[in-house]
Amino acid sequence: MARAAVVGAGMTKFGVHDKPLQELFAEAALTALEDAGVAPPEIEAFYFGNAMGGQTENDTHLGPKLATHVGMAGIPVQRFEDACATSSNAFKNAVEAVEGGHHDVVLVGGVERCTPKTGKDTAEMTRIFGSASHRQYEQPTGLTFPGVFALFTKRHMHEHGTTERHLAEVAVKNHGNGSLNEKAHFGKSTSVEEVLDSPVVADPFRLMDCCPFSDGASAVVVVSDDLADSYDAAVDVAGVGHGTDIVPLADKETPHVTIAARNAASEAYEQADTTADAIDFAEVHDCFTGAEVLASEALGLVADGEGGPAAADGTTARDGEIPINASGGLKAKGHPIGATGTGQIVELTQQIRGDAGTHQLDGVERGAAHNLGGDAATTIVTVMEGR
Amino acid sequence: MARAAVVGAGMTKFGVHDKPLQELFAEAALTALEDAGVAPPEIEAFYFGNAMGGQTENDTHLGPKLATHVGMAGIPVQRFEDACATSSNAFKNAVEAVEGGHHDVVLVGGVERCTPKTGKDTAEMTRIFGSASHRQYEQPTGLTFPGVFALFTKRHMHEHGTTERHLAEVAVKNHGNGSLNEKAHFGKSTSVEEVLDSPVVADPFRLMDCCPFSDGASAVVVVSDDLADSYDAAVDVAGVGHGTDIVPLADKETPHVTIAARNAASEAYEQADTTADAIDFAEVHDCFTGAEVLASEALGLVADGEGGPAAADGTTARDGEIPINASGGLKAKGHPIGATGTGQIVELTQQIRGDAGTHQLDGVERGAAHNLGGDAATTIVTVMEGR
Amino acid sequence: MMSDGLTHGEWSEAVADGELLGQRCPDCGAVQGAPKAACPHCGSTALETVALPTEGAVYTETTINVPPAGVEERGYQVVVVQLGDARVMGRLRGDAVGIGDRVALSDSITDEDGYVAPVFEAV
Amino acid sequence: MMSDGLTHGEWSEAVADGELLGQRCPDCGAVQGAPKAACPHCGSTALETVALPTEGAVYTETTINVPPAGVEERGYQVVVVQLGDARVMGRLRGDAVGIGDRVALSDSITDEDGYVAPVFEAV
Ligand SMILES: [Zn+2]
Ligand SMILES: [Zn+2]
Repeated sequence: MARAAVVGAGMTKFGVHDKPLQELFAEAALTALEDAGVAPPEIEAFYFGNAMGGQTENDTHLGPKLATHVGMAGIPVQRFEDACATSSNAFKNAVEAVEGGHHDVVLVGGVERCTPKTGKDTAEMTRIFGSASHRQYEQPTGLTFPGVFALFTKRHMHEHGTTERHLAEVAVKNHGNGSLNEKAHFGKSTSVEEVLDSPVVADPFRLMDCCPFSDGASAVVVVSDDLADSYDAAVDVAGVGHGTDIVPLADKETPHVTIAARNAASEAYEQADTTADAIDFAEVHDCFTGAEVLASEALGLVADGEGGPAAADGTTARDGEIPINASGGLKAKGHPIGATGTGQIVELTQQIRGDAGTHQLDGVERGAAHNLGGDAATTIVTVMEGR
Repeated sequence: MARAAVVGAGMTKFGVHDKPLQELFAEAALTALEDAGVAPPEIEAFYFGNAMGGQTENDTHLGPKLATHVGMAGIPVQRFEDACATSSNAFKNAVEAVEGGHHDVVLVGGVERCTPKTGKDTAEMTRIFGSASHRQYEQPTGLTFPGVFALFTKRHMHEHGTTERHLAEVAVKNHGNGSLNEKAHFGKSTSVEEVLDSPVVADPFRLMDCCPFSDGASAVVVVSDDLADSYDAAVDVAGVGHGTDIVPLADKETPHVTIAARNAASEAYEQADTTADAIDFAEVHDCFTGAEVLASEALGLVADGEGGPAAADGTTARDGEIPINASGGLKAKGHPIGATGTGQIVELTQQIRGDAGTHQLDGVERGAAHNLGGDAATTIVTVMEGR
Repeated sequence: MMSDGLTHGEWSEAVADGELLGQRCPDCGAVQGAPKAACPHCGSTALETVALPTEGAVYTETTINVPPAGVEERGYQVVVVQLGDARVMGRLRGDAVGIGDRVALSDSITDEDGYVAPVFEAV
Repeated sequence: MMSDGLTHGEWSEAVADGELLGQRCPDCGAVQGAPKAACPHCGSTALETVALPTEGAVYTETTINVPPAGVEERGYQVVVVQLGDARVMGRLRGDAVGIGDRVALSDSITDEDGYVAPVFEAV
């Protein structure tokens, strides 16, 4: 028995969108509803993720605003914010709500506008993203989010011999994957040389190691296991694990081991009665190339220390042993914060259905999504399977 | 059978607190844990509310930060934001999580710092509070939150003959109640003349019709019905109703009728198998005096149009037929946005236990809490009863 | 059938041009003053863009003396105006009005982020 | 038994005075570099304030070239330093350091909201 099922999925292209949040969200939500064959009044509750609308455009209490806009005024609505894991947390709570019998058919989704073109400039956005680090014990040092993951990655390099070239290989792989995905922010391939020639943001990360600031939205329709068979193309939610860790990062026992991800993955695999070996493909949170290395290892998809070499030797390529970020990942598909988590769920749904179009993988039956927030102190891992 | 039970409750004084959010929250959370006789590692999940930490102090992803601070790193944590209904929504989701069997013992709480003394000035806070109104169709008019409720109240006055003196009577009652509550922001009684002499903020509201900007925190320990009897002083959560409405407010069918509150109340009463007549006391969301008038009517505690006269003639006084806001309400107890909802749950818990100290009501067995967000487009009504 | 898709951008241009656009739901008949992707009453996505009357009666109003940061004035009136079957919020300019008074669209104002609001005056 | 309650305020004053305060858990022995109300490892609320060594080895580091709004410099190094059983984050001043290099507390900096951070230098 599945915990729940996804019966409809939709997302906007991730990139630059100069329209209000409700209009951007409607594009994803109405696509998901249409995909599910569900009309707005059939949705019983809305689980919504947006990370920073208050900070970027003085826009809060967005749940009822967006529910109204897509024809669902009246139903219970809740907004989640857990930094970059925002909409995965909305998804987890939605899965629990249908599993617990509180609702049968719910909408889950997220939206965000982060591009300097449609909002604030790079320095101001860097400060806003930095709000997820500890206000008293980290922000005063001038730490940024590239800096957070640079601190983890430098230690990983020290302990495992991961190199800047390994990191560049992750960027090259994900740009290549993104070039096949029409929804991706970046449509161009790149090369190791191009990555290593780009300017340093926070060493060891260069500009091409970092995901872009994106605008975008994503949404899925989630139903209870009981109801799933009455929809055309249900995909099972077999497990959702949710771990947290100590903040600030200096107090974590072994920061680069990302223990929250390891705990979330174990929990998700156990619920799904599966193991890392049985996962056919994964979407992981590669906000920076080093983050993909840590995540691949934390999920057990590659051995500890092998995250970098796995990208370099093709193990995690789309035709490799365990394709990671076939969508392009955050690195190339883009990272509209509050839309990223459910964006991964959209990707898993479409790949498992065989609906992923130009970037479809061959014969994938079971996928994992890994979405983290802040300094990885929130991590949610989801396992989905063909029904 | 109850939906869940509250077995521990704690809150800070609402007022001015010049300390970081985690320290303010810990004061409420550790009190709630001690009250429940529960150690931090026994808590299985944390449902957390904060409305505007990102906007006021560049502090987000607060869930794991606060969980770490109070000894709960590792457990699943989710932050909610639904404007002023933020922590009630966290509470509703927590009740559903224990009811659905996902967790047995959870912590719910909220924290906020809003005072100009510890943060931004009045004009900036007015803009930040305004973020809950529609960014495109309301904020450009220069609308503020006193303005939102002034628009509702003016129409109510037009239709029902509610007067400015009626509104002042609400303020006088709640200040009187607050003067008995050591946790209240305002400790002084006032008079109708003093209220009517205070400067106009947004007519018909004068300064003394408006709740203060407060700092504060509140927390409760929620357990499943099965487990409740193993705690010393469990109070049942008999019903939690959650309604939403159309935004922007001009598109609501009858704005001052606050339909989300009526729907939430019906749902909560039905779950609790009770009626408005059987409610012994209520805490309602009196961000402005007019909001208490609308809420009293929406909950069916007084007849439509009688909210104002009921305050004036003592019906809603602490020794009246249906005491409303015996704590002082938002008006006098204070309104630290993200802490307000669970603050009401703390009050209901203590009153029903007979633990409310200097502001204890006589023989109350069943209470209702009404917490709204934005222009009342989110409303959550909770019914609690002695076990 | 999908909505003809009135956007905030189109609504704003109309306001700046002295027109008010709303949406009528062909399924339940409700008329909205602010553009949406679906009818908030029945969920229909077949909303039709309609021109709203630019003159109507004040449904409710308030005068704001404590403005948000970014607004320089004080003591300005915000009104909700009944325009046929729809209601629209705007700023009032000129003589103060009360509930029931007739007002007409006269201008628009633009906030610091470039968002517009209708301005009404008593007629 | 309740913690002796090391606060951010006290921690900050100590940093400004050239000292680093941390907390030791009497129940599980863990030592924290940032004050908390309870031990994040075992939940004990009996944490004891301890003085941390002010000299130690770099655990990890990065040099930040794209700073947030409010920070005027570029190319500054942020370090996490192992100080006895605890780790503390701070800004590095002077010659760049790598993992394993020895550094000592040398100063503090204050951000626009008045929050302080320790500053370390190579020794
Ligand atoms: Zn309709
Ligand atoms: Zn310990």
